[in-house]
Amino acid sequence: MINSIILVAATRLLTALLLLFSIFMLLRGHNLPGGGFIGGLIGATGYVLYAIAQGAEATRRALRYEPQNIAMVGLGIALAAGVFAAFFGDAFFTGQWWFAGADPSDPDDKGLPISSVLVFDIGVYLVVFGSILTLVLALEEEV
Amino acid sequence: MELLIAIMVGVLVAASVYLMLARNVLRFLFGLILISNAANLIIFASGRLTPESPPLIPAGADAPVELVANALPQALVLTAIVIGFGLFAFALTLVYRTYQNLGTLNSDEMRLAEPEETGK
Amino acid sequence: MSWVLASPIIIPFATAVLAFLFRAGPEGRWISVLGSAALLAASAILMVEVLDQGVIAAQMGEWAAPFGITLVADLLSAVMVVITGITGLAVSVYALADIEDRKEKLGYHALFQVLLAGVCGAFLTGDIFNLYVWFEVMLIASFGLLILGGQKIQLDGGIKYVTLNLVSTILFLSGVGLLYGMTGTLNMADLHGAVREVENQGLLTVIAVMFMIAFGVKAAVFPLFFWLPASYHTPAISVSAIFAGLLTKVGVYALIRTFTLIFTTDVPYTHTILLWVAGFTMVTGVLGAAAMNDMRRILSFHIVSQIGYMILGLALYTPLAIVGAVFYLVHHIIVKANLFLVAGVAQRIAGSTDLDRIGGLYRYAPFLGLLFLIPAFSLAGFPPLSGFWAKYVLVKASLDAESYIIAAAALVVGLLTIYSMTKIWGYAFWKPHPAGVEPRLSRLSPRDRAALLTPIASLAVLTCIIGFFPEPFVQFAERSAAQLLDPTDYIVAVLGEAAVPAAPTGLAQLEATE
Amino acid sequence: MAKTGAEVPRVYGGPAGWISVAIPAAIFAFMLQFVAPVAAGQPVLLGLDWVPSMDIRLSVLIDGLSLTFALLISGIGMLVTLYSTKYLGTHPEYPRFVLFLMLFMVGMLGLVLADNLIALFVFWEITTISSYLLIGFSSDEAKSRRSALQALLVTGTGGLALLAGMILLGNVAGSFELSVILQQGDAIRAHPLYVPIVILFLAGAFTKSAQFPFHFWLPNAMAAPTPVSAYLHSATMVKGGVYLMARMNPALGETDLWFWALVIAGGFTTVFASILAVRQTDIKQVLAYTTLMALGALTLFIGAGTADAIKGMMTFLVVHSLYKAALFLMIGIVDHETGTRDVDTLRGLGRKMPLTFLGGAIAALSMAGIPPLVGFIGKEFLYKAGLGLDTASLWVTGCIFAASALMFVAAGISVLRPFTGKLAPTPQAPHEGPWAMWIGPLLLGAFSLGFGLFPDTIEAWLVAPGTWAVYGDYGYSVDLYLFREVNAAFLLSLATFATGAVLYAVHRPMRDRLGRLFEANPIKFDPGWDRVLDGLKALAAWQTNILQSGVLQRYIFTIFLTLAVGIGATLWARDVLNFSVDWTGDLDGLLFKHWAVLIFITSGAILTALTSSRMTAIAALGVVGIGVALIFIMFSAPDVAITQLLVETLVVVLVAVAMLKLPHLGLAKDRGRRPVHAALAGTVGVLVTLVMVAVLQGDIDRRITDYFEVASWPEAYGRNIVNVILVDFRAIDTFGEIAVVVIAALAAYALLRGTRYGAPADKEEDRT
Repeated sequence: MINSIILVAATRLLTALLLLFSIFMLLRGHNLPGGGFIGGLIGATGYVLYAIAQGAEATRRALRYEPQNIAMVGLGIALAAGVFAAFFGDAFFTGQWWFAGADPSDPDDKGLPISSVLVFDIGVYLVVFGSILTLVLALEEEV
Repeated sequence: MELLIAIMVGVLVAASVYLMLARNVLRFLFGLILISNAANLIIFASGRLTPESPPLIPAGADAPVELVANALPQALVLTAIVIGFGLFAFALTLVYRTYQNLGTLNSDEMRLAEPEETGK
Repeated sequence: MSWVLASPIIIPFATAVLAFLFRAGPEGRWISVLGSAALLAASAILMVEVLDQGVIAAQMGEWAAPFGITLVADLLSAVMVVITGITGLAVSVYALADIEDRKEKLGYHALFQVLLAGVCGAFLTGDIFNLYVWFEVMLIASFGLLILGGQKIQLDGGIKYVTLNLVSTILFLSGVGLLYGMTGTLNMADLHGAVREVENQGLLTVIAVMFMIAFGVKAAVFPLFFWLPASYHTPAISVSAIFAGLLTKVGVYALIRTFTLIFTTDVPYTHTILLWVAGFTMVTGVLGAAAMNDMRRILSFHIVSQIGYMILGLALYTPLAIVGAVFYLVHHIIVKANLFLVAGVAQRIAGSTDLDRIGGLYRYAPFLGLLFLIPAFSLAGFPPLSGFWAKYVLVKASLDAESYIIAAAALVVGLLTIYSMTKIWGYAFWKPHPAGVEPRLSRLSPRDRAALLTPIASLAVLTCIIGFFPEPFVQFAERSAAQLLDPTDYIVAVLGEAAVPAAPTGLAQLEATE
Repeated sequence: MAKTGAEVPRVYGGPAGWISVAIPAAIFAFMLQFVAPVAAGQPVLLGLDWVPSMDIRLSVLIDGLSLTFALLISGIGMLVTLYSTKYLGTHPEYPRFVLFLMLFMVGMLGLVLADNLIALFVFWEITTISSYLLIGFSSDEAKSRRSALQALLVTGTGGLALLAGMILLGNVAGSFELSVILQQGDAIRAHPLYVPIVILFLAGAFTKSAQFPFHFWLPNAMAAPTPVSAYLHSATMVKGGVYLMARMNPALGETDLWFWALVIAGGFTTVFASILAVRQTDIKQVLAYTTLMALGALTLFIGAGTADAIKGMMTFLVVHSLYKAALFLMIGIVDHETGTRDVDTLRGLGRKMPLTFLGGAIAALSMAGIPPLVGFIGKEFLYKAGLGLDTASLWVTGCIFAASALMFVAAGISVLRPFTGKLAPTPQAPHEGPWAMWIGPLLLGAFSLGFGLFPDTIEAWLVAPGTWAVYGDYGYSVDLYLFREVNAAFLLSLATFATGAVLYAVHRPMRDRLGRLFEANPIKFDPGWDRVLDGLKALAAWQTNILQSGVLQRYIFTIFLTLAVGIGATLWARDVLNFSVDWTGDLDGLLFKHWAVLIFITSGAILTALTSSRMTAIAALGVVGIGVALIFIMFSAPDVAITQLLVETLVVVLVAVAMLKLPHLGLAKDRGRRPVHAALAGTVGVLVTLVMVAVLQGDIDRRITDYFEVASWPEAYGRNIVNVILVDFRAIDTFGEIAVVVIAALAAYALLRGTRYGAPADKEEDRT
């Protein structure tokens, strides 16, 4: 769209930064403001900027997967995170947790928590990310 | 503050109803944005307002130390905002497409599904 | 227990994801059919459990009620889920021959399955905000299905459908917010007790009226039904059929659920309003049908009219009347979806659904004629088909309650329904085709014929079974009505023994006021 | 119909034909076994549960009345189906015809045998549906379709009234079983619901049996093939109403209401119909109207209600079924073999069609009431009963006299004229029909003659048990005879013959004069029917144009109006607003930033509503959105605030992008309606505020949030309670929410990709 090498390079960088920031927001969400939805929105913003700078076609190439597939896979991941509890005899959407490297004697040391809840939030992230891009790219190709 | 919010919600609702009653469907969409905000504020205010204490649990504590804001309505509002966004995005696309295909935004002129002469 | 309750929601979502990812090839549509079959199986298991154990409930995420979200199934929920499974499977099979590749690639099957998921979720949830969420899931999926294909008429119908439903959605959401603001809870079983402790009972009635209007739009009652006749005739037949069968019934279900479980604190006021609404809905809907001249539009208006009967059952609020409402709900979903499916076949072989432009179906497609007559006469309430029993119970309930005017209205509307059905029969079937076309079923390829007629025939057989052997269904409806009128079982299943309200239940209260 | 039959069928309708004959024959044979016990005064009661939880059973009551009907239905049914194998056997839709006819027969048998009112109604409606399908058999012809619909709607209306009446009666009697109800006549007659019950029952019976003023559908129903007319419209279906009245007589009869309603309607119908009969030129129509006459007479005598009257009614019932079915079949043969039924065309067929003539002649003599045929007996006993009445004797006797004299004429018109005299040319060369067709009239004629000569048989088997059942008294002695003495009734018979003979002699000028008379009559029922139907359609179109106007603006207006009225009325009716608001407490601690945000949002909302500039509107919307986000921040909802800001930005961007292609707002068209809109909008706004203020008066029960606060970290391992609610406590909400987002994206994508500018796309770009 805009034939400026500097701008192209700048948007690439900006997109990468926004993606990183979005993942940061996603991961911290359980304890501080943030989470899958906010993260997904920020991540999508990165690609929206990319699309404005480089066009929809290039963005689709950069994404590699169709955004609506990403969204649907996200939905599937979120669902799987809920169904996962079945293996442990729990109800739908019961959180399953592992605390990697946690000190069992200290209740406040949770080590590195890995949980189905996080997987669920990743699903949310992908859904939001994919859906926004589906919409924006389709609109951009329209105009 | 709750009562003032109630009055403000009333103004938002009145403005959006007024917009929704217009024949131009784009104005309906504007009304939709406003009324979604109003509904979110209704839920938010229904949980009662607490200034300056977000529902976070400080590190080292098992529960909030002092009174924090009602978290449940916040979660509901979040859900409602996102759902509202999804619905709005679709509605906007629909209005956009309809304009291109039917050539009008005036709902009076949208008479394809229900033609003038009904009945035999 | 948890998974029995959750699987009618999980299965269609999983199906939707898979069918979407495989949308490019023929796998997608078979995944959809298989998924629908699995949903039917899951719903059957659910039904067996509920019949066996009474009301069952489970806490999602293992968070105790009323804190987490409850899924709960009583007989009404269970039967609605089963009917969803049945119509879902029937329409999935029908769609094999009805939905073009183009629409499949745009995600028809995903939209359809998510619609089913939303419907099942709405039937199963025990949480009022969660009900809102499922309503939205259902709504957005229905938006997508409605405009899929993108003809101008669809866009026009879509605008009306979308705008009016969005208004109702916002109203519902605000109502939930206000109800939470008064009671501090969202769990519906918990709300049953909580609303009785509210000081300002009049305000509660106001909230009840808000819910009545919000659900009233969804259920398409007078004077809120406009979106339905404006849009239901525009999308693909499969979509019309599933809409006609299920969507408005979710609104009716929500009305029945909330106005038997929660808003029973001011029955003389709220249910009297419902009675008037029921009467006007029946009459205006059937007159609308009489004014139409297109099969699908006639059928659409009849949905409105029939909704009136179901509301009538709720409004009278006697055991027999609720039996009638439940019976009517079940019967009507099967019959109405089937009539749309028949209309689709008629359109395929005779070229239109406009009654002036088709004909000759009786002569050249007698089998289709039979398949039309069964649901049509059932809808019109002719014995011994399912619709007769539904109507009979409601008329008897009205007469028993000495509501003679509403009984007369129900009967006259029945007569006008006969008129509409015979209008379709006279024009589309008996009258010779105006263009001399010979609308034979053999115009369809054998594969299409099988895909289109199997679901129709199966649903027709079901209609006949309910009609000829109504006793088990009546008994079922009686048990279901008993559960609805005395929600003790429901509350115990959700909240445990301790939560049983000391206050009189809805029915006892009604008897006390008399 | 004649055309298809003229192809000289060799096949008797294939298997469908034989099945159609075998079934009624078997039923007839089966029913015969009950003759002996019923004649001995012992009704048979059999039972089968159907819907026991609603007291609906498939129970069977076989007494004199139902047995008589059952034998007529199956016996005549057998002859008619045999006849149809020839008449319609080669018709391509013959198997359907047989199906409908069998359905009808089942319905009719069920109707007369059912002991349960609701079961009776079920069968009643089956006869209605099947007759609809049979009358419309020649579906190509608009006239057939119209007649079928007319018959359906008229009898259907009555049917629905009947259903209401049955439910009420069941409630009054405490049971739906006829055998129970019939025992409770006195209690029923004393009940306050007696009058509505009678009216509803009679509505059902009168429409079914085509009593004036519901008579008009029956002659039109002659659009059906002749076997259908012979069966449905002479011997069976139309007598369903008569059956119902007779059946209910012990429970509902013996009151002034019952007496006068039946006597007046029956008497009027019988005279009116017989006058109409002699003015017809189509012999089938002549017979149709004489059927009406008979139905009127039967109603008249049920109403009269004395034992003699019931006896006369039962006798005439059998008599009429025998001769009328024979005559219909006869005219069917004539039509089939000559191609016409016109009374002025047909002459001298007797020599060409001797057997048909013989069958027809016996039937006609019976109809004319000439001894020694059973018709004479029927007429005699009607006269006797009429003369013996205490009240309305003159009216009843007079009606019967007039009708009988005209029957005499009708008999002459329908048999004497076409079969005697010189052979006249007809569309097809006349010859005798096949045996399957003439056997019916001959057999029926034989019965007419046999019963006339040996009245004891019919008395013992049918009339006496039937009279007992209808009169409700098993002790009454029924005595039938051909001739015993010269009495008033006999003299009346002679006078009838004389009058009939005179009228027959002048019937053609009489017909013309009657024709002119009826032309001049302003009240016409058949066109009136059209007007009722047109009126209904006009009403429907009118209301639908108002309600479902197709104008979205009105729809939305109505919904908000309903909301305003609903909330406003309830606030008022339930006196919700009597509390005092603590404004000072609310205003305490308000800072400048709070006021600023409130004013910000309020003015933004008002600006959006009033501006006619799109860009101003978008900017104002943005202001509102940011203002709301600020509220979330000020009141401790950071997650919500961030989301709100992001979403709001996205919304504004999307609107702005879409706006590039959308036209300006164009407010001018709404100008005239704006005050009304503003008033409604203001009302809704005020109501929402009031409700909200009322809700916020009380304190909130925070126990659920309290639980979340305590459980969030120890059990769900999260410090951000809102997020924990979203992904754990209420994860399923969030799951639904993201499903909405995905589907919204898919749906919007489908809209953008599935439709192309200006026209729907034919092919989707394949991106997969």
